[in-house]
Amino acid sequence: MTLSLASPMALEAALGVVLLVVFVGALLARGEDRRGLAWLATIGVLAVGVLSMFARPAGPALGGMFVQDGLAIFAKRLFLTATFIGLLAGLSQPDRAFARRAGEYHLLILSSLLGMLVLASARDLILLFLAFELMSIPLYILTGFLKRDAGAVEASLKFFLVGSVSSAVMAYGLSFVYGAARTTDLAKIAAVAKAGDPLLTLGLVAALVGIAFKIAAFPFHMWVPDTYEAASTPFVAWLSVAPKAAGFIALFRVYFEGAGDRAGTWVPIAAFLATVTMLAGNLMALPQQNTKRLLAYSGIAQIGYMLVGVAAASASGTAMVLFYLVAYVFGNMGAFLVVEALARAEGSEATTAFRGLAQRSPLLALAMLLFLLSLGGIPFVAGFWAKLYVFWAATERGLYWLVLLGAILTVVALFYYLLVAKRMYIEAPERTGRVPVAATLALSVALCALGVVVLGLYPKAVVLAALRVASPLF
Amino acid sequence: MIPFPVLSIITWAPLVGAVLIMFLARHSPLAVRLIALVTTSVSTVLSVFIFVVYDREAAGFQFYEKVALVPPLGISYEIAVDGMSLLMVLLTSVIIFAGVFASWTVKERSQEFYALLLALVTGVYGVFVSLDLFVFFLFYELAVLPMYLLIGIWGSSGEVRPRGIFGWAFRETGVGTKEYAAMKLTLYLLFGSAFILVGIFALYVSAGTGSFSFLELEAATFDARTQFWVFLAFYVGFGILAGIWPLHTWSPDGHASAPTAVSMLHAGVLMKLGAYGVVRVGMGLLPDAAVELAWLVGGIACINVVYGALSAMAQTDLKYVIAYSSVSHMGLVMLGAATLTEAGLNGSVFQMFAHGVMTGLFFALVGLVYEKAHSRAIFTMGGFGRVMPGIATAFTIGGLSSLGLPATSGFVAEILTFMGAWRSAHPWWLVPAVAGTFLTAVYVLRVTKQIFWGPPSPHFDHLEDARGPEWLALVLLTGVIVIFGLMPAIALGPVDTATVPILTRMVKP
Amino acid sequence: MSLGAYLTLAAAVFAIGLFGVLTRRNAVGILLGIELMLNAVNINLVAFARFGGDLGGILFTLFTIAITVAEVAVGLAIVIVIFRVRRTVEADHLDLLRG
Amino acid sequence: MSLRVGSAMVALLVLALPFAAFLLLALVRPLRRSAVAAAVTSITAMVAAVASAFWLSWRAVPRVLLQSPSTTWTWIPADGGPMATVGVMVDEKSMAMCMLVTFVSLMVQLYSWAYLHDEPRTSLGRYYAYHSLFAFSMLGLVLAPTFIQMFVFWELVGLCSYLLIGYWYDRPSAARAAVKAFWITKLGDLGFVAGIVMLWVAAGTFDFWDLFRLANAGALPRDGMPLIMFLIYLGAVGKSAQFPLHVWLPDAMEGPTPVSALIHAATMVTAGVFLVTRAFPLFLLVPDVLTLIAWVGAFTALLAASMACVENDIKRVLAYSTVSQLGYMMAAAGAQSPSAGFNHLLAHGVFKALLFLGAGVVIHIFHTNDVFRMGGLRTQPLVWVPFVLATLALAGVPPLPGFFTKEAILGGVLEAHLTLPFAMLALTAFLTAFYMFRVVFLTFFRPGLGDSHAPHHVPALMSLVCWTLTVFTIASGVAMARQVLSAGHHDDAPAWLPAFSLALAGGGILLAWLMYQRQALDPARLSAALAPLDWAARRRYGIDAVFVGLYRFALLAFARLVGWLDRYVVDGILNVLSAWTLRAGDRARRLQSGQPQDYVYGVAFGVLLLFVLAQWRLR
Repeated sequence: MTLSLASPMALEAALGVVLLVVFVGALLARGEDRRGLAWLATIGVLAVGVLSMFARPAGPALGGMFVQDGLAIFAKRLFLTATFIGLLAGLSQPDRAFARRAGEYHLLILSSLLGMLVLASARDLILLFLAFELMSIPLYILTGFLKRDAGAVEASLKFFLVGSVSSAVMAYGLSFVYGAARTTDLAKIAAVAKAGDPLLTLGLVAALVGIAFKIAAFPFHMWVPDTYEAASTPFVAWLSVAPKAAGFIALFRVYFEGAGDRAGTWVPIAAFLATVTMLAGNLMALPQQNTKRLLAYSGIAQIGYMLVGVAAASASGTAMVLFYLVAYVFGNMGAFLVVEALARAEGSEATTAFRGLAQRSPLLALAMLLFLLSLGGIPFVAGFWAKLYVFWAATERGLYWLVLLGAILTVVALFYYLLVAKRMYIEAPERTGRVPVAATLALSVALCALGVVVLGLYPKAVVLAALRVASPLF
Repeated sequence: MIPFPVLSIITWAPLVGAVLIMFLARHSPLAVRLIALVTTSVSTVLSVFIFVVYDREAAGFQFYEKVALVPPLGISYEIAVDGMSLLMVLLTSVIIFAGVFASWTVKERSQEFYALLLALVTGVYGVFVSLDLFVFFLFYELAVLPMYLLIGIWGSSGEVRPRGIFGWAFRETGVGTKEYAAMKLTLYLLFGSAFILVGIFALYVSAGTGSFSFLELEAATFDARTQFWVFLAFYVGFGILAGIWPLHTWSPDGHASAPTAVSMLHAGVLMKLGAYGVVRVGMGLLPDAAVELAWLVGGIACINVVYGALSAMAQTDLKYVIAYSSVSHMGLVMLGAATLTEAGLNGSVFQMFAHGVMTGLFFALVGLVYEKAHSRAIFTMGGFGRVMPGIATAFTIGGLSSLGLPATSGFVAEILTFMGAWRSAHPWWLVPAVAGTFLTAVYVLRVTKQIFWGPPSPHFDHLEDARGPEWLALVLLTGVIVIFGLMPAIALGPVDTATVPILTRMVKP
Repeated sequence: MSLGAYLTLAAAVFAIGLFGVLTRRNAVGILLGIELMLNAVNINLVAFARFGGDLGGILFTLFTIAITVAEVAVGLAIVIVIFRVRRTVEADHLDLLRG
Repeated sequence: MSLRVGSAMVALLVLALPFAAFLLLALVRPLRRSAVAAAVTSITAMVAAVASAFWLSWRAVPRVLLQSPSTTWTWIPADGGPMATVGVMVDEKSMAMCMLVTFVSLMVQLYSWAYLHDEPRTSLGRYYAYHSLFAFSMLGLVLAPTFIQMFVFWELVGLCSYLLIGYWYDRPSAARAAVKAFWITKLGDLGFVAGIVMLWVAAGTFDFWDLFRLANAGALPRDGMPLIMFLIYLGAVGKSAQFPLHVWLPDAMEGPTPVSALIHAATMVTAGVFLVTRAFPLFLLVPDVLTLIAWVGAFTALLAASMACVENDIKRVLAYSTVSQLGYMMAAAGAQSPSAGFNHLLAHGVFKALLFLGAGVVIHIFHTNDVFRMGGLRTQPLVWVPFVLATLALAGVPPLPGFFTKEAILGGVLEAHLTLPFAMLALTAFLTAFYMFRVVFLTFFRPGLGDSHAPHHVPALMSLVCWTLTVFTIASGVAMARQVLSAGHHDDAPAWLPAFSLALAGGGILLAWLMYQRQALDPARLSAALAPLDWAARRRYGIDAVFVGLYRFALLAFARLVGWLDRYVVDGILNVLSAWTLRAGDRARRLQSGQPQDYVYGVAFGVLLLFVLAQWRLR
């Protein structure tokens, strides 16, 4: 297989090369500080990312198992961007473990990323499941990467437990899907599904569990807060967006692609999941004192909003979820990275660490404010359009009650976002002097801020792109 | 007919000012104020200009501008003014222009203060001029949000003792502090905007014209059920901002805690924005529902009038008195609108203007008194008239306007509202409306007497009258009150051209 | 034996596995439960493949087995690490993170 | 009398002059701060106004019938024609009032210059500014061609009264009186405004002339009118201090004496009477309301007179007599002879102003209002003659104006077969003579404090003003006398009426003389004889107490209740909701127990949920 961009698997291949290089590097590398590998991986991902910008839809490969359509490319660009920002932010982590074991850390992330890329293109149950696991398993390890840290390993066990159980349920479900459809080709399955075979439906419902776990919809979300709190922040920032995006892509592939009007059958379940997820996420976030935990719950709520778009079960709905994912990548990662910056300076992840940040380093505070507003869905930053568009798609479905509920819960969400804003802007700083921020971290935060603002002022391009890639699904 | 996009300039000039302040005027308070002054005067001058050149014969929407933003979704930046919004734009200009002077003495972090204030103003202008419901909503949010920081940072905390059967709840929410007030105001208004958003979407979807343009939606007709629910949504959403009972409780706390200029702008203009929304969007787009639900709007408005006045009478904190008086007067505004008569609707719009200026003046004065006496407790004050005659005079004029004394703009608004009320389908509305003016007379004169008359209070010494820039604010506002009271025609002429079409759509055969 | 029988068997195994996961206190026991659940999937797939006359299922099974192994390996690794740090593998002692 | 109209432009000039003066004083600070300049500005304007007012009525021309005497401009525009108009209506009534108002204003402004000479110069500017504003407003009221304009100026004169009563605003009593006056009159005005609004809805116009035409054509809805006219009458009740809203007028004496003379005797308080006279064609449609007006008027007259008998404060005595005379005028209007009431209004305007200004002189001398601490001014005719003449006029002694006008009123009331009101008014006439001469004897002729400190210096300006008014009083009286004699007995009232009213006056004077000059009768004995009445009268029949009680224990208490409800219940519910939300969050996070297996339970539960949902919805 040549590495020409025309070939559908070009990106995967390229990433594979990066993976290989890092692997070899890891074998050869000596000494305590192996950050070189980190740089290598980061640049590699950047390169692949740049490459992805030139990727064009191409015909199916591996006998239709693998397809490089618009959706796939859109998703892959998203994954690569998120990963690049995550790695960039991770470069300057103070903990020596990251310096010494940079090789394995990045190998794991890269392989998980590879899983995502494949998942985005998978058009076959087997490949889908394979990619899904390829994406998931490294995450368990990465969560417990700091293996001396009691919290981290505990979190990784919880993550692993919930993850493997739900993927077991998923696989069980998939087996029924296969049984009912007599094939593993998603296109054929969709065709069968139109007939509405109960066994198939049952299987699909069971398979939903795995995805629901991945995107952390209530009640499959319980691993999220603990994992986010305990794992290293740059990794969490990445974890909080990339795998979730992948989960949604899988969702669209399995449940919507080719389903046509039949997609409507999923409205009740999606609406239900959206409702409970929004409720749970927003309510549980209210009493949080630890910023990462707060963001974890708020992230769950965000997923709820995306599910509102899913509940629309329409091309526009799908597109709006895609847009939401983009906005979410920048907003959420940005927020986590600011927390990281502050945690490095103050040694605290509590919301109180934000006291008077506006006076100490106004730009950092401004960035955080932007991210919070974006998450809260306030005009002129990305999140506003995201929420708006999913609500809009839902109204086209006639789900007014859901939209109203979501909009009202936004107010609840703003309560805790504004509490952080209050700490930054209204309360007086506990100590003076600006917060030191490592260059790479600063750069990644700036990238996120840029994304949030640009999308907020000019969402048109991305929206149109999303609509373009989503429409063929239906 | 005008070679340059005058409305856009009016709308965006303050925001430009905000940006300039953020970047150019670091650590130079004077520069901050000058930039603010210049940019707001640009808007003010231009809005006076358009008020003059607005073609009363042609009427309708003028100074039209349109730029497509997101064509596939039918969103476009479409702005214009008709007689109603014309007056509102003028009001905004007057208030912010005076507000800049009134808050001349803000000390800490004045750079951020003015930047946020100006951003807010752009939002307000935008709401009044935009014809595209979506852009309308954007500006609406922009007008609501900076409030949180403005109150949270520069506000002042009062003390409210958590008592009564719900005392525990007050203890948990931390009532009384400025943070509480800021959070309450922001969240309450955003809660309202949730309803507005849903309403707008419902209209968009059920109209099926694929456009958010007010003009196109106006052409569309909606079935009774849609109209009913959407109107209700708008009424709740905008009504919260307009301070309708019982959704008004954000306003006393918010206005009492906010810094002077913010109270001026919020009570003076933003509350009008709610009423304006109900009239323009609610009644303008959903005539049948407006007729159907007039009883509700008017009934609640009556409660507002009397209830607000009585609550104001019960207050001992000067700012709370003014805040509650706004609740009462907003009742009159809504009542006038609910009468669905020419007189009433004109009265309502005129009241928006009159009360805007009047309450702006009040908050400016309260700010001055507070700044000089460092107290808002009415019953510790007394005899201030001797040392601050200027403030006393302005306060009296404002008070007279609020109790609807002729030769002030308040009277014209009230008499029109009365006329509308008695002519409407519910003549009994006249009773609470008239009673409200008496109650207003009682609490306003009581407060005036307590603060400015009588022997000088022992609690205060070396007080002084208004100074320098503060005078400009007072003179400007009192002048507007009296001029529009003597010659209401200059405002009512254009307003009438805007309200009559709305009414004709409602009583269509 | 009919397809139904296989499916029933698989369901039973799956249920037993889930039961194990939920009830075992020892982390290793929980891992075994997971192993069972995944194997129930394999039974299903093979049965469907056999009766459907389609080799895709067999292929699927192979991958599933591989994945199962990987998962359990990772699981065990985590358990070992935990034992190093916390000197216990009792699930209900692992509640540092909560709320 | 022949109907004549004057030129609108001149009327506007009359209106404009004092307004210009007010604007100058209000806007030009230095002018306001220097007393002389302020006084000169205001007085010059008034002189010009007087001139043009008299010119106006001199050059008035007979009116072409069926043609409106009013000239109007749009004030509130509307789609189909103006909604409200303003302008001037110059007919007999308005011209007469113009002359009265401008003339008395001028007199009072001159008088004030001497009277308030010890005031701080800076605040005199304020005083004259208020005066000019008042003159403007009062003229606007009397010239009003529409109800709405009348209401506008109606409120403005109320404002001026409020400001001038509170001229010494740092006196608590003055502040209280000012606010009280405003509130009480406002109560009546509520009725007024509601009434004209209803009338507008019923008739579609505020314009008097149009309304009269509609009334004559019987085009006004019969059923609505009684309520409407009653509400409008309420405005008059407040302004003209009719029972039960008369309580503000005595307290209004807290203002400077010249102010009392101008506003609370001669002009503003008569606005109510003027209103009824002006709108009489409309009141004719509702005879019941007219009867009510007559009864209330007569009762007010008697009530006030009785309170005047026990009052020791000279200004308050005059205030009660004003209330009582206003009752007379109202009674006349109620008895369908408004012209009698109107003539009494004009005559009373002059001599009551004179009485107040005279009282001002004695207060200037004795620095007290208490009649029992005055006396012994017999030697100074310059001081007492004007006062006594005015008193005779008020008591109704020919050939002074009061005699004729009162007699006309009594005649009218009798003619309308309102027997009991007639009786009350007759008794009032008697009491009036009594309490006025009580004051006269106590103040001037009783040997007392006056003798001790020899000839009192009275500023020339003050005497001059008093004498001018005296001349006018006599002149008008003589004029009326000649008119009566020439016209023979002017109306068909019973022939015994003049003698009767003269007897009443004489009786009152005689009683006062016996009691306070000859000391033949001991006042204490009399009051003992009428103990309960005396007791009640001294306590103002508890009417003030009722108002205070309503204000304190009904209004303020209720307001406090509402305030409490708003803060602790309406807002409380909101806070409860938010508190509940916070608590719900706290509850919900307990789900996150931290036990790994609970998380798996979560998953299992979720699976179950999904399947149930699927079974339920996916069919």
